[in-house]
Amino acid sequence: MAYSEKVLDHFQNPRNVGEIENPDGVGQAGNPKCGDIMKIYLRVKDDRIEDIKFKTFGCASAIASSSMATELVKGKTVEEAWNLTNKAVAEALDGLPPVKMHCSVLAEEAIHAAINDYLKRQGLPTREEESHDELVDHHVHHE
Amino acid sequence: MAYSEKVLDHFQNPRNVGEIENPDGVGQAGNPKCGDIMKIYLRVKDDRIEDIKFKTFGCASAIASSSMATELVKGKTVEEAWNLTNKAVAEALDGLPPVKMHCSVLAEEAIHAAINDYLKRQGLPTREEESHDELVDHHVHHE
Amino acid sequence: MAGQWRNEFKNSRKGQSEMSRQVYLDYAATTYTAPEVVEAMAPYFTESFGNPSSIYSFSDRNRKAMTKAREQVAAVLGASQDEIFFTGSGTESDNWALKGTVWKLAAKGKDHIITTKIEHHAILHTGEFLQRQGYDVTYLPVDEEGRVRLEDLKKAVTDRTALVSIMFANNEIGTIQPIAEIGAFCRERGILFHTDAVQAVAHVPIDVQAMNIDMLSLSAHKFYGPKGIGAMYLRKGTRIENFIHGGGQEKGRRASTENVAGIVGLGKAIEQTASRMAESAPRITTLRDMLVDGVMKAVPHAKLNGAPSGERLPNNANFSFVGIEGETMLLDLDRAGIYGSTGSACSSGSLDPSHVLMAIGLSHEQAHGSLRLTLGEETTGEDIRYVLSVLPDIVAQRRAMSPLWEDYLKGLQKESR
Amino acid sequence: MAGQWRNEFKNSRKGQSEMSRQVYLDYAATTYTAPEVVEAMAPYFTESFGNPSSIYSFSDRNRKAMTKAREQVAAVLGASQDEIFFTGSGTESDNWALKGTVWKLAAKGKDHIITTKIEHHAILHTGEFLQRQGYDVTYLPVDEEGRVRLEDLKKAVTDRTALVSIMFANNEIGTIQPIAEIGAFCRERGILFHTDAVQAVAHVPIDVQAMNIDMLSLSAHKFYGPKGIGAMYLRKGTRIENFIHGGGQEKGRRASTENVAGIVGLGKAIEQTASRMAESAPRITTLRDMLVDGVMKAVPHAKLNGAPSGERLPNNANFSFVGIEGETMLLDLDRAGIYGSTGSACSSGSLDPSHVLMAIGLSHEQAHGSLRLTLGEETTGEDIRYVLSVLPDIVAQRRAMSPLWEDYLKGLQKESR
Ligand SMILES: Cc1ncc(COP(=O)(O)O)c(C=O)c1O
Ligand SMILES: Cc1ncc(COP(=O)(O)O)c(C=O)c1O
Repeated sequence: MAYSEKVLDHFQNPRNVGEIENPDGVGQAGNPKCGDIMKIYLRVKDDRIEDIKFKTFGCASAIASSSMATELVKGKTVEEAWNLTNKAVAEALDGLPPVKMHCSVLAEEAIHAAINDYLKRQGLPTREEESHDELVDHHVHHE
Repeated sequence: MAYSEKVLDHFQNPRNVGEIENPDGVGQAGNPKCGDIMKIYLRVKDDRIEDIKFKTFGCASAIASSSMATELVKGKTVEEAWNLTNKAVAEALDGLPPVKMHCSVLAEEAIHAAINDYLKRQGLPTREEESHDELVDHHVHHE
Repeated sequence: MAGQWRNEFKNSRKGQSEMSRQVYLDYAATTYTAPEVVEAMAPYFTESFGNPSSIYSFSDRNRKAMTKAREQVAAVLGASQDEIFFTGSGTESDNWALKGTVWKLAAKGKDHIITTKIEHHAILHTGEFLQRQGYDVTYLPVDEEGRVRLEDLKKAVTDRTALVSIMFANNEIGTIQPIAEIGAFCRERGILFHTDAVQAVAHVPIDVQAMNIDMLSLSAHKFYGPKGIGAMYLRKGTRIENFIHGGGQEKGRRASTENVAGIVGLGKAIEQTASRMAESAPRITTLRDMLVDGVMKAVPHAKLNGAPSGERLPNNANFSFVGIEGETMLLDLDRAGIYGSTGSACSSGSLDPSHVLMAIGLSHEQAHGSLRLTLGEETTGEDIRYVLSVLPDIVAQRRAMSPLWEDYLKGLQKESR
Repeated sequence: MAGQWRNEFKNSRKGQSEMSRQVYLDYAATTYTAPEVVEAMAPYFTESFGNPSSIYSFSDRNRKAMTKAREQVAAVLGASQDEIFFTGSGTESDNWALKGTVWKLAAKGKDHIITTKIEHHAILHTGEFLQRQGYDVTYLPVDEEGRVRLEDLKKAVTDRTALVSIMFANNEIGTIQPIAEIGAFCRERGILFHTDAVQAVAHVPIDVQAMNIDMLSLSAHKFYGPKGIGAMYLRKGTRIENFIHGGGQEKGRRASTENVAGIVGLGKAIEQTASRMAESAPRITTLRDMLVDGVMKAVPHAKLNGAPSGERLPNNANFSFVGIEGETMLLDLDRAGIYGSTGSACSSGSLDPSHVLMAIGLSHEQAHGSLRLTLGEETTGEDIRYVLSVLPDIVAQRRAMSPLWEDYLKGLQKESR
């Protein structure tokens, strides 16, 4: 498995792990069938992500992506946080193996879900998710 | 190649090689297509094989079979010589590899041909060859 | 010998802290090649290198060495040496058995294969290929411990059934199949019976005669032989099509210049490993049971997958830890110097978790959270104690950050109310 | 190095008289594994034995070693490393190319293969199998020197042609084919082009790009690597069906646990042998020409089979000696410590002599009386002089007892009258 040093670091020492009591937004992405579930907790103040925590079930790159994504959006405006792309997460991790790119998508989606939950609670209009179909690439089985 | 010591001996030091000047009978068996030709020269005196010589184009077992067959019939009556079977030749050589059994048949056939030639020259009735179809066994190609 | 490998194994890891312990527990994936096997192979590279199909005396030694290896394999299986054909891997033997059978028998209206849902991909993907080619393949289910039921097999048989292919022992969960009963049934019905015995050979007793096996696949690197060499037992008189066509090697049944060194290594390895079976199988079983008991005690909500001790391979342990994902565990164990395997899809790059774990009825979550530890001749009690000192914390730490585990605990609380 | 092998080679023959010289001239059948190759392989048996498909760090070294080997192969062929797939032999690569292509393309109406009458059995017998399966195969004739004519190929192509498979250089007579022209033609016509380059790789320059080759087979034991390991070059984007189905190794295209030691050996061998090509090819060519000239002078009515020097493999000499049979010659040479090969049917247990010699128009007698001597890196001028001191007498002695030779001489006398 060709994980970068950064992925291994964030996997072994994940940042922002945990829950937030009475969060302003909670979002989840993924599916236990696929082996990946990411849950994001937000504390928002003055339109800024004041605090963010995650819990993730998934492989090393899923955990590293959660950790990196939370780092990247912490302190950012909600708008900025929404605009974080999976590519940016992967790049910040010095890349992910091709078959693992979907983990970074999951991080983006979980943050979007949490933001939309926040917007809903605020009575604001929610945003639309873009599709990531191109990432369901051909997977191969090793034994 | 699993040749017996006897085969190798008769191949390396073949007995009765050569021709007989003005022979009493000459016979040939085999076919250059198959890579085997055996030619037998007979000198017959008082119904006995007084001398016998051969020339053979063919593999080691063909040459060894010729050598052994000539040894076995030398000094025998024409009747006895006719009755020499390929099995007897192969056994006298301590066996031949299965794919090489046809070489011993060739020796039997060449002797028969030479005897029939002798009988014809004497104005005597010739004898009938038995068939050896069972020996065209399945051959396999190695590279 | 034991010490020798252990040293080499440790030396090869010198880059890492000298303090760190190395515990290899993936013997089912592959074994080291035993030093005495490497030694037996050595002369056939540079010294006695002649092509065994060449008639000159220079190749005599090679021909003899190959015959000896064939005898060594035959002895372990209860076969005769002319029923042993060397191949390039266990996978190749599996491909040969399935493809060779239908390629030969389809013309006689026998175009149906029966196998199981828990076979190795070497069988499953070959089956799927043959289905794409128009042949018919039935995949039998298994019970919760991974056993095929004879009634299911009986029901699946039709007039068109050419071959039953059922593995001897499963590579993930270790369950051993009722091979003798299956063999007797197939023989009675006049159907060819193949068994993928890659995980079983030299580790549990096998007798192709008593068990009515017509074809059997094996692979050297599962019993301390080299990788890239396998064999097929083909009962005398079994007519199947060749798989690799070409020269007349292996009595015209498997083409390619013979891998003499590999063949010698396979022969030596099977003989040596099988000769130690009576001593090593109980020892490894004891260690495995110690591992299983320890894990089940120290890790809450752990599940042992597969059959009970005695009906599974001596060296196999397979757990599910709900709430965590397999690859995560492997990497955490790796940091602790422990090398295992998982049925999680994530570690394989596939979309689905282990088809074996799904076939025995696990949920996706359970399958993703599986860990296979397989022991071998170098495994010690110290190794197992070390694993038991490390694994429970790893599971606890990763569960603490898992939303699935959170949900699972909540579910338990609800239930208990 | 040279000295080292020579010593081992001699030591291995200690049973025989120490006086007797040993001259191995069957490098086209197989080479020894070079000592530096054996050395490169050594760590991957007992020490670094992890399954490369397992994610733990213990297998990192193996993964790196495999990538390096892929790069070593790619460099020699002018390919990129992700176009190289390791197989179990040259024969397997050949089987894969032909079967994989029609299995994939027949559905699109492409069910026709064009090859030649002088291919190795790995291609010919695969072709015959595919014909039995209902596919269409054309076998092109060759000229008297063993060369395919481009016009014949052009005429054979139809709308249904999926693949052209023409060997790079022939294993019996050494003739090199006009691969670049064939490649250009196939590319232009949009037909896949495979070449069996088992005899050519690392011995003559190859550039898969410049030559428009889509697939290429090679085998390590023909260039001082181990037996039982081969490779296939598969141009990026070339979609053919898998041949060995199973696990996802080799990017999902060739299943079986990777033969790491073999792969490392193949990589090292191809790199080393190719790097010496500029020096060894002219040296071997000179020795071969010395052998050919010597034989043609000393043996009356000898015939050199194949193409002239420069259009054949540097190491190949193939003679026909009318009146004698090949196996006889091999055994007589064996007694003198010289190891060669023949196209005679007798030595192979087959009914027919070499299909290659028949295809270039030899009579049965000439084909049966053929002798192939192939040189290699350890061959010396002394070796050749020794052969020249022995061979003419052997031919003369066996001719003296041959009825065919007698007939041949009589025929000559008649002609000259
Ligand atoms: C031209 C050619 N193709 C294919 C092969 C088969 O290679 P292998 O014996 O490695 O399967 C050989 C040699 O045996 C050969 O010379
Ligand atoms: C049950 C089973 N069958 C087949 C195989 C394939 O063997 P190989 O990797 O030697 O091709 C394996 C191991 O990988 C296995 O465990």
